[in-house]
Parts: sequence; structure tokens; C-alpha cells
Amino acid sequence: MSILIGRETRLVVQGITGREGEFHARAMQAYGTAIVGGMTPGKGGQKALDDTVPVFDTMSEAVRETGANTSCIFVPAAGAPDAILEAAAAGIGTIFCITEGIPALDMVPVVAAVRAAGATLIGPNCPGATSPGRAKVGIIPGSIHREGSVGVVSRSGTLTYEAVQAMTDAGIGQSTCVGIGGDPIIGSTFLEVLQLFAADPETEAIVLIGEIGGAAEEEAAAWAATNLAGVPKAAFIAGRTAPEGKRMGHAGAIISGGAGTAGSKVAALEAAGFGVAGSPTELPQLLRDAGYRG
Amino acid sequence: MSILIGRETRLVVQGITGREGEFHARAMQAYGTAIVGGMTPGKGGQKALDDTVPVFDTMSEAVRETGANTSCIFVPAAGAPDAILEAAAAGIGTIFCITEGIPALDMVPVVAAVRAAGATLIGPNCPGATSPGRAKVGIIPGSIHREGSVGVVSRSGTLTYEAVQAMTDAGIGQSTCVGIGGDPIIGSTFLEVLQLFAADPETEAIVLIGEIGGAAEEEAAAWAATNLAGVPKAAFIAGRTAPEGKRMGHAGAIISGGAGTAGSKVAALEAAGFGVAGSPTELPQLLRDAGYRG
Amino acid sequence: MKIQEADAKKLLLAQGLPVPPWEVARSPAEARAAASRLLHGAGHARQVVIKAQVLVGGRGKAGGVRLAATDDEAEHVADDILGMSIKGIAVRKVLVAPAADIVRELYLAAVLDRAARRILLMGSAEGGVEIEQVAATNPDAIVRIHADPLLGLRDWQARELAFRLGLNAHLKATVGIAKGLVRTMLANDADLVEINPLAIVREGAGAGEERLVCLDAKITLDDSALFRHQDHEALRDPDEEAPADAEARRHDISFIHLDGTIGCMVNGAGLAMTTMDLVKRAGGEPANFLDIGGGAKAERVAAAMRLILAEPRVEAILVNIFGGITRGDEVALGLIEARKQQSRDVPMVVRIVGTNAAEAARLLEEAHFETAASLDEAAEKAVAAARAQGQAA
Amino acid sequence: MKIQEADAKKLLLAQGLPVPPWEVARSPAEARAAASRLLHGAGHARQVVIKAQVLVGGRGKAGGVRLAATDDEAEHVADDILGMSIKGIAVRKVLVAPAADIVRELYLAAVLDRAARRILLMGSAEGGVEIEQVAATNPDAIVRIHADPLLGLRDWQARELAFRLGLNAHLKATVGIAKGLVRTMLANDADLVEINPLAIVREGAGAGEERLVCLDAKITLDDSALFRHQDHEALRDPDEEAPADAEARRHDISFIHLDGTIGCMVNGAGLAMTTMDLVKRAGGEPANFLDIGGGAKAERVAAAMRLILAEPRVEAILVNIFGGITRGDEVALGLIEARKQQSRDVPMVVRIVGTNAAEAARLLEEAHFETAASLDEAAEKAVAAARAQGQAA
Repeated sequence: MSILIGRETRLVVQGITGREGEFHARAMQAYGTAIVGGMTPGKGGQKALDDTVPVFDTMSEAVRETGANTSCIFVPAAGAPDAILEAAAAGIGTIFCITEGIPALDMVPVVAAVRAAGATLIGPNCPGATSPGRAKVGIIPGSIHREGSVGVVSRSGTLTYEAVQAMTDAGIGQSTCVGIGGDPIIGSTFLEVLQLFAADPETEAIVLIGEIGGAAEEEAAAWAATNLAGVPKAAFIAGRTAPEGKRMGHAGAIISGGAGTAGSKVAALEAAGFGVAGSPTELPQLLRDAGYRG
Repeated sequence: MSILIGRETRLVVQGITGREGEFHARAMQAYGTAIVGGMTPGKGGQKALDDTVPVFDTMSEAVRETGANTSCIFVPAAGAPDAILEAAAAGIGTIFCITEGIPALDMVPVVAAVRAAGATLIGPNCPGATSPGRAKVGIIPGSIHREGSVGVVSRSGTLTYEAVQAMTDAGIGQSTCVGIGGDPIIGSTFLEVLQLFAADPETEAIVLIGEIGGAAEEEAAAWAATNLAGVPKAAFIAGRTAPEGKRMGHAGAIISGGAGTAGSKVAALEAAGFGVAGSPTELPQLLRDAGYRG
Repeated sequence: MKIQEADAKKLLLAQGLPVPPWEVARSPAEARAAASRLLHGAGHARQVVIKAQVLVGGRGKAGGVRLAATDDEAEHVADDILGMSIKGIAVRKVLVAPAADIVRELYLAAVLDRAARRILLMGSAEGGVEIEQVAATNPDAIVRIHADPLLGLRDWQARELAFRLGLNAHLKATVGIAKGLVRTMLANDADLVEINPLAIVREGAGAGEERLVCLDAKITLDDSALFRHQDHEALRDPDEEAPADAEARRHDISFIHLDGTIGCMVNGAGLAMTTMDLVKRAGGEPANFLDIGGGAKAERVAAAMRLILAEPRVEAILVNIFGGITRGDEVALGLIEARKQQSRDVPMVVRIVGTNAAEAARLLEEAHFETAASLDEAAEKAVAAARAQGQAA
Repeated sequence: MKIQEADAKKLLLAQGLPVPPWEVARSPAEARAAASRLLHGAGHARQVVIKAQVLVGGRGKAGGVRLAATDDEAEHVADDILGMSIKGIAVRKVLVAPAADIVRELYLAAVLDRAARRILLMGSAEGGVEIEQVAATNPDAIVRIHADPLLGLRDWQARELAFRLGLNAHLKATVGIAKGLVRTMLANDADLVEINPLAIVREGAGAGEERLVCLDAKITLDDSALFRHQDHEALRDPDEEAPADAEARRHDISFIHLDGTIGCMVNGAGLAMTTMDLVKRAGGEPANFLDIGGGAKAERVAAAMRLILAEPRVEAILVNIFGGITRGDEVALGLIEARKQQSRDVPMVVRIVGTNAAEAARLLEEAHFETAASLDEAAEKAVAAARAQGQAA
């Protein structure tokens, strides 16, 4: 098994007729993900990806016609919150929103409504997820992965690739890699993804990639301390040298009032039994040190 | 037992320091209802009802201090939707809103939010409920009741009193009498109250008092046909002579486009096994005819 | 409260909805001037439409909506319409607008759905006819979309509506209009915002461009919300409100005039309807629906009595009060006072039960009122009294 | 994006919040005129307060907030403040307002709570000091209320806040202000709307009436939402934005100036911070944070290079690209082009992996760039190159 996506994934790409949507849909399809439909309002009836995928006007139609259970959103920021709600209302259980630049306050009611509908939202402004050898949803390059049993969760994009590549290079494969996104308001937190990994019988070790700002890593560490006690765990925190009061990146992390520092996160993770790496390349060794033999 | 209210009711009166709130709180207390607190923002720390009831500034404080489980709202229309939400957020399970004149659109999100919070709302613009011999919440005159096993549900005020008085005069007592209110958007419908009665072991017969307009009586009848098949049932529908297109009462019922007529309701109720009375005074006999021996 | 088409259109415009221009005229000369501006002005309308401004439905069938191609014709048509009476209401205003070049007519409305406890968008591909008629003859033609009670009407829902109405070519416009209707509803506390027809019209010369516009508009406002819309009181059309209705409103009495001979005064709408039903059952005809509301005092009772007696057909009065908030003795005092001021002598049957009923009974007995114990009995006595009065007259 | 106090106050006023009057002056003469109007005008202020308009915190401690009782004094104080530089920012504007007669100072802010994924109202009975300080020394003094994500901040929540802050005597005003802060946040897509102090002031002569007012205002706008607030671009203060920052913004580059010698160009904020961390770990000091974002093309790469080289301290450049959306060959081409235009010769270490890395490697090899395989190696090489460059200089 894996979490969020796998062989049972039946994916609809929202915004499949756009430049980005089409490009990444192709890559997902090439990876082996079952793309059962696309959706772009007004383009219903067309076929996308070299005539292999039907396009629908609405998500309710897409779900009705294809039995889709997962969606991946590439629509522009102004329309993305609505696209998430449309997917949830249509009964999609797992929604990935790749779109960046969504105003944070738009996401407040959306996240609450998606939860109330019982769906899981990953993102926005996230790279998606890959369950190596099974399915890839989003924009993480498929080539960096290797099948295995380490669950990876990260709020960065390219830093995740760096860490995953380092693991793959060291012969350590992944069950699922999840990028939760770096926006202020996101659908699923570190903690929530760790809970999914904890329930997944195939995930035998955890890698957490965090950043300065907020307290989500600390929150996840506190939960992992008791709920993932026997599981090999390694982590990396970016931003040890970041100055206070400066926002690192567009929507990004900021240390303010002495809270959200790398030091606080590293301490919390170490206290919870994570081996904390000084560089992403050290993650494989830390997993081995923690007893991981996968 | 009874539904909604009973000996276990611990009531907070929201708006207890107002003229109406105080007047009816006294009557409820005299009837034997356990009024554990009152609430009026800014009057916290006072005592109401001859120093017998503490007044709180907020519902969360009232619930924390008194263990209240029920509230009854007498605050003016502009503040009543908020009062309902405050009660639900404080953990009150059963909320009666007596206030009339609340703009209908205010109630749309309130009803949805109260449901999401798992609370039950009766009203607004309703007379409340009485479980004879146990508790009375609202403004129904206590004197008209008699202890017994007939569940009464109505969307009228004084018409309910008329029907209940007729039953009491005929020696037929009630388990609970519920006025659901005549406003366009109400917290609990006929159907929802019938479902509560169906689950109450002490309710052995049903009386439904309806009016022209809408389709709530038909909806309840359809459910009762299968779910209350063996239960003696009688009904009365007001407005047989009401003309089409005229709104009967302030927020009241209206027949439009041929829908919502008394004829349609009477037919649906008779088809569902209700004896339908031509006058409220006929209700006792109809219950007897249906085999009620209580 | 219903408001006139022109006022409804103003409320739609305020929310950014596409409504073609119009003018309101109160005389044939004003209509001529308005038509002249539209026919010869910047818009160069080929024809104008002149529409009676009345709140009752069916003005089209009654001849209250007509076209005119010249200034003279406009004046003449307006003269005709302004002389009409539609369902008993004299036409005092007309709306003058450029006649649209209609490609397709649809129906779209935002209504408060009591059963679903949500705002409902109702669309129909068959516009220009009453929605009840479509519901009866072709129910599948009606598209229903509920706005989320907490999130409101979202774009995707409005798109769903557009696709199901076959408005694919007007996707953005439909979304804008659907959301605008809900916005209009919320901004004004309306129960109903109805566009019929919502029309695709051809604009400009020749083939022209097709555009979705609101050709007619009907809005009903929630009376309970008037307290927070002080500007709405000005939308009440005094021409259309009978003096009795205005008087009832002033006293917070709910009053509807009917055709019978037995005046009714009751507290509570349900009980008032029941009283009417029992009058009818006893062989009489109610002259009115009248709910004096909760907690009525003597002054309001007297006002209710004046309203009932203002109708010369009334031959008997039935007063039925079940005291709860309302105190029976207050009502009795009001009745005694009202009878003193009463211009004509009409028999009255009074039934007062509930709060302070004993006091009321004593007062009524002292004042020699005819009373009744049950509602059935009261209805029968009133019908008998009306018959006696009718025969005496 | 942070905005100046005066602009923040305008946004509050637009939502109906109680903000005492103020004027903005850019010269001592303007400040004198403003003070004169306030001291001798209708309000009859006894004193005025003159406040430096800078976006950095701590202006009070720096002497940027002072009182004046006469026109002369106001001119003199303004002259002082306008000559100051606070945390490196020259003061170019002052705000002149009547000095308030403060009875009590509180703190109130609406912030976006990332952890709770809701809007958070934070109040503190200790106003006038930084909330972080209160959080550290007296955490119980802070009241936290989350607005409902679907229903918004309801009155009862705002009342709860008022009671817990001991504002019982100003219940209605507190509710109005709390709801107004949330409204200001939503209307402007702000991350933060902070009133510090929120003050009870005595107004009028003698004992006067006590009123709750917003004496200071700090608003941070969500950059992601600027696309739908076209009026907000005008609130950006050009005086406070370094030319490099404006240039970075134009090219959609996220850039922060630091004090080290090794310029960094990276795609992705997390990877960019990691790159800085590894430079430091290898014994160097990063000269900047720079995220060229996703899908950067040659033109943006060249702009990033100019930004880095504009800092004379830079002695080596480290380029670290993990291609995903970004194509490695595009970046390589951009680097080659940028080096041609480069004004001074700074050693560069380039690491490009991921999408089209092979093509990139070929291009870089042909152009004789120094490359690195791993990020650790790249950091070490860059630090060594900077050292060599530093010693050569």
C-alpha cells in the first residue's frame, strides 16, 4: 500500500487543457497514473492527451462518467478555491491543488468546507505526491523516486526533490512522498500526513522535511513522539541561517518574535526521536542509524 | 420519557432580563422547569427571578457554571440568530428560539451551522414545547396541558393551544407538545419532530397541526406512512378557506401556483393513516377512532 | 413586500447585473418623451416596449404590455395602458424601454427554498411563461441548484446551471447573473428575485452581438428585514396599497380582505385561518382574515374593529382569542371601548379563553356581549347572527 | 506587503472604525501647518503627536514619536524627526494627530492563524507594548478568539473578547471594532490588522466622555491577493523599498539581501534556505536569499545574476537548480548569457540536476563553467572560491 494515491487512484486533472495542466498530465500518465478524465469548463466533449482522456465541463459529470476518486488542480489562482470545492462536492476523496498564489483568506472557508465534506486536500502551492511504482499526482519529477517503504512528507518543493534523490541514490525507496505545500493555509498538515503514514502497513520509516516559521513541525514531532515511537525517523529543517523578520520566499516562512526558529524545530524533532540532518544528503545514514533496514 | 425536554432539562434563558424573557421565565419556573441560569450580555453577575437564578454575560460561562443543556431565546430579532449560534457553540444540545421577526435569510447559515454542531433548534417564531408534568420551555400556557402519551407537533401558536385544550378537556394527555414555528426557515420540521416521537417509548399517538403553504406536512405524512404505521394519528390543517396568493399572517403561509393547498395536505395525511379533523375539537375522537386508549 | 419592475431593476443594476435602460412615465406625454429619447437618441431603438407597472401578474395577457415604433404611437399606447385597470388595480405608471431583439428567452430566479432551508436557483430553458406552468407541463426543463448555506453560490454551481440550461456560449455571463441574483437577494433580504425572461438579445445593427440580459424583474422583499433597509420603505407603492392595508400595517395587524359577511378578529395566523374555516363550515362566509398578533392591547383591538367595520358587507363579528401572551381582559376592554366608538351596530360573538379569561368573561358579561365557550359554538352563533342581521336589513 | 500607518488608518476608516483625525506632512512647514489646524481648529487639541512614518518597528524607542504643544514646537519636532534614520530607513514623512488623553491602552489584532487555519482575534489588556513581549512575560493576559471559518466573526465571539479584556463598559464599541478588524482583513486580503494601542480616551473638556479608538494601525497585505486589489499597488511606499527589491519584484524573484560574500541563486524557497545553510556550514556567509521560482527562463536568470552582482561584497556565486518545472538547460543558457554581460569577474559554481540536467551539463561544460554534482560539494567549492577571490583582492 501507500497513502493518498496508489494503483486504485482514478485521477481527473482540473485544468487539463491549460499549458501546465497538459504538460504535467502527460508526465503523470507516462509514469503510469490512471488519468480517467480532465475537466475544463466549456471544453466538455473534447479529448486531451492525444485523444486518450475525455474532458468534462463539470466535476460532477467527470465523476459520474469515470468513477474518479482523485483530482489534481492546475487552474489559475483566482479559480482554484472554487475548483477544490467543486471536486469535494462531486465526491472526490483526495484533492491535490498545485496552483500557487491563491490568496490565503480564500483558503480559510475552503479548507473548512472540504473537511466537512470528508475529503482530503493536499496543498495548495504543493508539488503533489508520488507513490513510487504506482502513481504520481502533481509535478514531482518521477525519475527521482525508488520503490520502498519510507514515507516522506515535506512543505518544500525542490528541497523535497533533493532529499528524495539523496535517498534514492543511497538505495532507500519510498512508500509515498507528499509535498504538503508552503502556503499559509493548507489542506493537510505534517501531523495529518504522519497520521496517514502511521496507519499504512507498508510505511516503515519516516522522513520529515521542514522549514522555519510556524509551529507545524513541533506539533508533528509531539505527536510522533508517542505515536511513531518505534519507527525510524529522520528530518531536515531548512533555514538555520535565515534572519528573523524576513519572509523567505513568496508565501513563505518567516521567523517572528523568536518563534518558528530552526533551533526550536530541531530540538522538538530530536526530542521526539528524529535524527536531524545537517544536509539532505545525510538523511539516508540517519535512517540507517535509527535501525531502518528497508 | 418525552422528547426535547423533560426532568433532565437544565435551562438557560437567553434574554432573561428583558420584559418578555423575564415574564415567561417566571411562568416556566412556576411550571417546575429547572431554570439554572439566565444570560444577558452586560448583566453578568446579577440575579434574576427574585434572586433565584444567576445571570451570565456569555453562554460559555453559563454552561460552564451551571451544566445547562437547554436554552430558550427571547432576544430581539436582530440579535437572535447570534444568540442561537452562541448557544450551539457553548454546547447547548436543545435550543428553543421564541423570537419572531427574524429575517429569513439570516436563518439559512444559522440552521446549517447548528446542525453541523450537532444541536437541535426549535423555531424561531415558535411557542416552544411542554412535556406536561415535567418541564415547559417557551410560552405555551402551562394550564392547557395534561400528562399523557400523545405527541403533538404544530407550526401554529394559538391554534396549538386550542387543539391541546380540546385534548385535555377530553381527558387525553400529552407526552410532549412542540410548536415548530411558522417562519420560512426553521430549525426542525414536522418530519424531524415525528422522528423524535417515533423513538420515544412513552409517545403512543401523534397529533399534527398544519397549515396551508409549503410541503412540510406532505413530507411528514409520507414518512409517517411507513414509520408510524401502527401508531394512532390525527391531524388538523388550517386554511381550507384561504384564498390563493395571499400571505396569511406576517411570516406566514401562502398558497402559490396551486401548491401548498389544504386539500393536498389533507389527502397526503389521510393516505398516511391520519384521521383529519374538520375542527380542532374533533381531534380527541379521531384518536379514539384510531384505537388510542391512553 | 412586492416592488415594481422599475424598482426591482434598480436593485439589480446596483449589483452589476445587465439590465437594458428604461424610463418610467406617469402620463402619455411623459411616455412620448421617453420613447422619443429611446427612438432618436444614442441607442437608436427601432421600437419601444411600454409596460404597465402593476404588482399583479398577468399584465401581458391583459394587454398591459405593447410595442410602439413612433413617438405618436408611444403616446397613444401609453394613453391606452394608463387608462386600464388590471385585476382591479388602476395602472398609474408605465415603463418605457427599447424593444429587445430577442434570440432566446429563459427563466432564472433565486428563491428561498423553505423545505431545503437554502437559497435555490431555479432556471428554465422556457422563458417568458410562468414557472408554475413549466413545472406542470415540462418539469424536466427546470434546473434546480441550491446555494451552499455557508459558502453561498459558488462559481462552479453557477456554471453547472449554465451548462444545464444550454448557455455554454454565455458561460461567464450566466455565472455573473446567477451570482448577481443571489447577491441581490442577500443585499436586500429578498425572498424572491425573478428574471423572466432572461434573454439572449442581439445588439447593434445587422447580425449584431448576442448578449444575455435581464428583460423583466420581479423582487419580493422579506417584511421581517425592513428594519435594516430603511431605503426599502420608499419602494412601497402607495398606489397599490388599499387604505385598509396601510392602516392594518400601521397597527401591526395582519389583515386580508375577503368577500364574505362575517368579520373575524383572532390572535394567531393559524387560529385565524381555523376560525375562517369554521365559519365556512357553519354555513357562513368570512369577510376577512385578521390576526391581531401576540400581546395585543386595547388600542390595537379597537383598530382591528375599525378595519372590520369599514367593510359595509359585514353583518356579524366573531372575536376568537386564545390568551397566551395576549391577555384576555385587555382584549375585552378593547372591545368594550371599540363598541362605544362604533359607527354602526353589528352583532358580535366573543370567545376569550386562556390567560385572564375569567376577568375577560366578567367584563364582557357586564357589558352585555354575546359570548361562546368553544370555537365551534362561536362560529355557529356568528353565522346565525349574520343571517338574522342580513334578513333584518 | 507592509503599508504605512496613515494608509492603514484609511483602510480602517473605510470600514467604519473609530480612528481619530490625522494629517501627513513631508516637511517641517507642512507639519507646522497641520499642527496649527489641529491646535487652533474645531477640535482644539491641547497637544499634537508627531510620528515618524516608517515600516520598521521600534520608532517610539528610537525617538520617532514626540509631542508638541505649539506650532513652533511642532515645526521643530518635525524637523528633528524628518532628519532621523530609523533602523537604516530615512524618515521622509510624519503623521500629525491630536494627542489623545489616554485612560487605558490595550492591544487588538486580527491575524491569519496558520496552525488553526482560521482568522484569530488576539487581544491583550496590555497595550502599547509588543504582543510578543506580553506573550513571553504574561501569556494569560492574551485573549484569543478564532472567527468561524464559515460564519465569520459573530457578535457573541466579539462580546466574549470584550468581557475577557474587561471592556464591559465598552461592549458595543468593542464588538464594532473587532468585527471591523475582520472586515478590514477580508476586504483588503490582509494577513494582519493590528491596533496597538487600542485606547480608551477621554474626549471633550473636563472629565469628558470615554471612547474606544484606534490610535495606531499596522496592516500587512497578502501579496498573493494584490491581483484583485488594484488600488493597493499605490500603497507601496517607494521610499522604503530598496532599488534591488523593486527590481526583484519586477522579475518575480524572491530576494533578500544578507551580509555575506557568497551570492546564491536557487529555485525554490526551501532549497534556497538549505543552500544558505550549507554555505554557512562550509564556513562561508551567504550574501543573499534568492529564489528564482518555478519555470524560470533565461531572462529571469540574467536578472537574478544582476541582482547578486549589484552587491560589491559578493566574491563568489553559487547556482543550485533542481529542475522540476524549471528546465536545467534554460537556466544554463541564462547563465551563459548573463556572464557575457557581467561587469565584473566573480567565480561561479553551478549545480544543475533534474529536468534536462544532461543538456545543461553539456552547455556549461562548453562554456567552461565550474560545476558540482552534489549540493554539499557545490557549497564547499563556492566557499573555497570566495576565499581565493577574497585573498586575491
